[in-house]
Amino acid sequence: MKPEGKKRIWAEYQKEIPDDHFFYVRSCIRQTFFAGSEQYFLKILREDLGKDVYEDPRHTTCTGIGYHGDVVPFETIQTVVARHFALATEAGYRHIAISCVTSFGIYSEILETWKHFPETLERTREDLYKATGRTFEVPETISHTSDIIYKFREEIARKAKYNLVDAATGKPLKVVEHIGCHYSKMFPKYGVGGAEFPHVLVGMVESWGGDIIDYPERRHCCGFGFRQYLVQANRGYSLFASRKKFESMEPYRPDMIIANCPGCTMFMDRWQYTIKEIDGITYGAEGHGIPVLTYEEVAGLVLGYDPWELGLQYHNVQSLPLLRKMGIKADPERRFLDRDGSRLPEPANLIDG
Amino acid sequence: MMSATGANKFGFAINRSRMIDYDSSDRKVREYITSREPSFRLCFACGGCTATCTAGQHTSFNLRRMNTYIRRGEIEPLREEVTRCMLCGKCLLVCPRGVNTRNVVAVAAEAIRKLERNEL
Amino acid sequence: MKTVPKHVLVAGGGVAGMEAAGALAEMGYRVTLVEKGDDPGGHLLQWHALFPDRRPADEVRSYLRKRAGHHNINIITRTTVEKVRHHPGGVRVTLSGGTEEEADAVIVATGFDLFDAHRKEEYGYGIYDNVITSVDLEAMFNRGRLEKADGTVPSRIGLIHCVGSRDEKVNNNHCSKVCCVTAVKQAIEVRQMLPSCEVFCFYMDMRMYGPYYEELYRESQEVHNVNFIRGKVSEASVNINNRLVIKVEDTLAGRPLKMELDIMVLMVGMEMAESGAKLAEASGFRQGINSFLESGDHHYGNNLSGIKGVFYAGTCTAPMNITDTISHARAAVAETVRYLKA
Amino acid sequence: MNSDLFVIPFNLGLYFILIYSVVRSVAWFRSLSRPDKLRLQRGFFGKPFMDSLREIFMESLLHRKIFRKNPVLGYMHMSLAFGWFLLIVFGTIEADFFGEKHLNPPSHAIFFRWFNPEHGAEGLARIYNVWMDFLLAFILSGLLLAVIKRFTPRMMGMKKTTRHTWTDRLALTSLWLIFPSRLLAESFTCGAHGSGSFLTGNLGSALASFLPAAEIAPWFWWLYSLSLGTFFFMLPVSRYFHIPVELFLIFMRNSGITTGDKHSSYTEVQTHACSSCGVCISVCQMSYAAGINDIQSAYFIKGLRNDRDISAITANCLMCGRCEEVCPVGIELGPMRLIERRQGERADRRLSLPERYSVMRKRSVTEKVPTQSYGYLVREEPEKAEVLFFAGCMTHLTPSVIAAMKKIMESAGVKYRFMDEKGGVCCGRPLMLAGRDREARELINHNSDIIWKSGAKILVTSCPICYKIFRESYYLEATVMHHSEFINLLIEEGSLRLGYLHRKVVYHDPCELGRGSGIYEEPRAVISYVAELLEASQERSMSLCCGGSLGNLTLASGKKAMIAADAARLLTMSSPDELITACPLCKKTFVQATKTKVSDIAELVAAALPAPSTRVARRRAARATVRANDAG
Repeated sequence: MKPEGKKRIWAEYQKEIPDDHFFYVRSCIRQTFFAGSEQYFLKILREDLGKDVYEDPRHTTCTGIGYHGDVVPFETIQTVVARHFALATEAGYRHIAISCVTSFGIYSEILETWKHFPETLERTREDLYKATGRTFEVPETISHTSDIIYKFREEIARKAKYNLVDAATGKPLKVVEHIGCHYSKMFPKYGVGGAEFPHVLVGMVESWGGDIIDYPERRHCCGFGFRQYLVQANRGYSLFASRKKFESMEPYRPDMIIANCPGCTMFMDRWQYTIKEIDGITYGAEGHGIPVLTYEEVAGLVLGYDPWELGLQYHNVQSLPLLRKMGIKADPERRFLDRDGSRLPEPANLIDG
Repeated sequence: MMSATGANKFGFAINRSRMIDYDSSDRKVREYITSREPSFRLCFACGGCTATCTAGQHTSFNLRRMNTYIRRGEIEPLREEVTRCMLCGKCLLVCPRGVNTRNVVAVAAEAIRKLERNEL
Repeated sequence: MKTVPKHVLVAGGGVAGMEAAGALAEMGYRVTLVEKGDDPGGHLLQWHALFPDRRPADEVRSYLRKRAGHHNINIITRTTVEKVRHHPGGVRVTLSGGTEEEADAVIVATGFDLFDAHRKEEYGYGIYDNVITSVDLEAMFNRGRLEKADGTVPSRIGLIHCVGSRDEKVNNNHCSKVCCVTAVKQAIEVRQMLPSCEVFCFYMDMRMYGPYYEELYRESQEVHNVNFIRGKVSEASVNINNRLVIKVEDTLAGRPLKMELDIMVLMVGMEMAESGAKLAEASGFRQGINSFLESGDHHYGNNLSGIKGVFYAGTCTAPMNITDTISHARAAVAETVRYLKA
Repeated sequence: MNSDLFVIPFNLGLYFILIYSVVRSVAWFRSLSRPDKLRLQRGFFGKPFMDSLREIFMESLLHRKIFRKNPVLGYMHMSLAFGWFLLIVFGTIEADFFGEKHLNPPSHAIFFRWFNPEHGAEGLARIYNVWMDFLLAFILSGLLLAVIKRFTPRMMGMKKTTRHTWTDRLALTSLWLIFPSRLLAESFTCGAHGSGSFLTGNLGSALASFLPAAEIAPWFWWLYSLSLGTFFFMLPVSRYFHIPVELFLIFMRNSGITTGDKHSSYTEVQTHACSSCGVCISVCQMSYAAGINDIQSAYFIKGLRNDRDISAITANCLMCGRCEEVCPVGIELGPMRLIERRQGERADRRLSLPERYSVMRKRSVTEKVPTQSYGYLVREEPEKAEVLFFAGCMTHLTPSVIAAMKKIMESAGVKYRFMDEKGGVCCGRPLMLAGRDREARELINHNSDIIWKSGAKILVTSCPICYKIFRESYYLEATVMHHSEFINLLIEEGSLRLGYLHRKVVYHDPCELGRGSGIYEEPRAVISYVAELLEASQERSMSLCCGGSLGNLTLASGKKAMIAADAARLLTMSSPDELITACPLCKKTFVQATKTKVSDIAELVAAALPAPSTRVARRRAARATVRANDAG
């Protein structure tokens, strides 16, 4: 491997990520399954980095799952997204920060469509106005929230309480990055580092002291694929895709997987349990599973936030061995205790180290 | 393979890979055939044999595809494929590369037989 | 009465330029050969052996060197032709650095650039240690050592056809013509050098268009046991043993295929030379949809530029092999002489 | 005292070989199938016995067949076999007649001169001596030829001679020593005693003039006896075993036993009856046209006899049948090879017992051996037809032949149905040639079903390969005809009006039609009816194979082309306008091999049909008449 080769590519795919004043759009999956991630994204940006992030409670789903599931037509989704833009316009924001990779892909697709087919933009303006009476400005930039963390990765590194290193040996952790397909595979220029060698997560991991693993199935889809997953009979296909990735990364003995897509995070986490049930295989060192973390969670850990506040206990694959390795003191007894000491619901089927 | 409980619990099983993994495939059959019928190498997959094939008018037998399976070490589909040929030899007359197609099938069947008997 | 010989400027000192200059000089014309590199010879300088007969490239090189060494030829190196312009007295040529030359006629032989393999990011050229181009492989043949980056002997090599050719994703829809036969030639050479090394060619179509090319293809299968898999490689990565892993569809089996390789050779195609493109833009030459220079008529006026006194020779008009390039250069000379005598 | 120690080797050898022959014969007889046993028993007391005796005399002693093929070679074999036979017969008579007693042990006759050194000085004995010397000289002349043949086979008109094993060589050496040692032994004895006739006497006195003949003589008698004894001992393990076995074979064959389709004591007898004479090698096109010299029948039989792995030899044969045609012993080489192909891999037979056991064990676990299976074929309900036309797979690659047959049958007003018009099912013969009888049977059943259901009286095929299996392995009510026979029938019936083509043509007998099925005359009759038929250099039973044969599984296309080119060259030596064949495969093969136009017999006949306009008009008129009659 020649690192300078990758650097050359990364230099070619540098996108404009604004410095401040973001209009935040949440992810259906991330806010449901990894609620701590979105909460801590806002917290890190606002409190640690002192940025202005605006959220509008009237913001809705982008309908991406319906769109990719062939139930929502393109015209409809353009109008829904245009409504988000209208909310941003009304609030005076020109930079969109998107939590979901599916949404990010849809925003990219729509902006590209409007650029190449201006008549679709006009049609959308008309549709939105007819439906809601709103008007909008096309935003100046769209960023995936991982882009924003990427941009401030060095600042975060400077404030770091923990690094992605084995606290006992000082050796870097071996980290697998997984980029959601819709982040840059459709429009490479929208992603940091392009589609083949995306830099967005690699940059974070390296800044925070970890080592990235480039394994053969790095580019492979996690298997979510909407229609594959939504139809129960097709889930074997979805599962197969994840297993292919696990088998390919397994020889490297990774300490964790970091993903920027909420769907991928959920799938690669949950499927480890499903594969354990069906195949009887548990991946990772000593059969503890490979923890799958969002970049917000990783940033939160680096900044020294409480893992249970970040919500790591609500992953199928538990992170205790990883936390121990990083030297983070986390009391396993407190995992499912609320702040007031009351008992939180404990999920079944955990892969627990 | 999946366990029954898995299938019952989730209502689906993990798909089998369709991918040819060249590094884990069994190329003994290919070596056996190439050593006994060297003209086998010459096939450039024009499909002439398949177009004229007597058996191919009645079933999915496809010598062109069979050759590809042999080269890639895909034994499972070959097992079925090889039994369907009638050895009529029409393919011999159309092959533009002079592959002894009829013997390829005969030797392939022999190779599979030996493979089954652990003699390959 | 002795007349002053007419002056022809040849832009580009590759195969076409050298042949054209030589032919003109032999007929008594005064020739200026402008070459952008340190020495004339063009891409041929990088070849070890030529297809289809695997003769040493040096044989053709020395022929051309002799040809361009004629006393009527003045060679200017490290110089490019920036612009040509016809005027009633002849053709005014602007060279790099701003000097101007007067010529009675100009032959444009700016040739081609090799496709930059970095542009096919998914193949990891410049990133993975053992991804090389056909030119790199030729250099290995020249050195007489074929080895992996770590100095070990490869046991499996894959040659990937159509890298940068027939690929809309890099804006090249054209076929570079010579890569298929080059791959077959190199596959044979690898097999001869390392008999225990498996060789695979990954092709979309085998375009064996020239004389004895098809025979070479057959020989590669029959004698050298080179393997051919029909399908375009989609991506490459490395595994834990630092072996390349490629993915391709075996289109004849109708199934995806994964294979480990020790060395992956990218058969880089031909593109319009950047210097030629600049010259075209400055001088008003038409470029075709494949970016190569578009001649007056591609059936019977294949050397005509559309500008009086300016003619095209060789691969600046389209990908060609050496044989065709030399013929094309001779045809350009014939057109030039006809023009000068008229 | 009439015995000396040197007779012991001879006696041991003689009794060994006699006992061995009896035991082996009994074993063979016992392992025959019941019907074959009955055949042999019946044969022994009937006409077959006399036929066999005649054949043994003509072939085993006189070697008439070899004589016909090559007089010098014939003389060589005859002088050795017949000469030795006569020497034994007359030696025995001599011993009984002139000896002291009248019933002697064989050794007495063989070594008569030793026991009677003075014999033959005058009278009848003197004349008899001349006769005995003549016989010895006769044998020695043959031996001389054999020595010459051994070292320069070409002189004997043999292109190749067979290779020998060490047992063969030892047997050969002892055989070659027998007669020279007898000559010298008798000569020295005669020289010492002043007896002997023109050969032994003269040579004896010449030798005695400068050598101590009486002392030397016993050495040569020892050598003579040792040679005989060694020869007898080596006989069962050498190629010369064929001499006694051939006698047994002749009896079996004349009793009506045939090779059949599996190994039996008859195939074993045939295996041992082969004299490795090499005639099969000389006629093999694979040898002289394609330079392949290790697969011929002699090697095949030798491999069988020595239990070698001959799978490559077995597969690499055109199955043209030329060798069988010329085999002086009459071994059924084609069926023998087919049996061997059916056996499949013979590897097991050469394994040691423990190895064999381990293979069996492995096999019993995974006996999931794929065999051809045609369960995908759908049963058809054919239309009824008087005449059923089956073009055959190969004929579909020569559409001009199909077109010609259609034209001919329409012209003759034949009501036929085209069984495989849309591509039928293979006849099964190619599978059978590959040794896959069980699978072939599946196809035979499928096609038979259609043929029976069609109710056809005549089944016409354009392919000799199909023709042979239709006739031999299908059980059909319909008469099977090759199209050449059928056209001949149409001509004879007068239902086919044909013009005469002013063309000179030569006819190639396809192997499966000619030698394979004995159809020689009908095609010739048809051709002669429409064109001038020239003679080919090798015709009828000795016709050449085109090289494209399906009988050979492994022959490379380049070698096939060499055979085809050679055959085409020989066939077109008389510069015919056209080369006519009756097999689509031969046609396809020859087209690539010669510049001469190659046509099928059907195409030739179709060309001789009158112009279409008049024919159609005539048929229309005829049909109109029929309709009118029906209406009336």
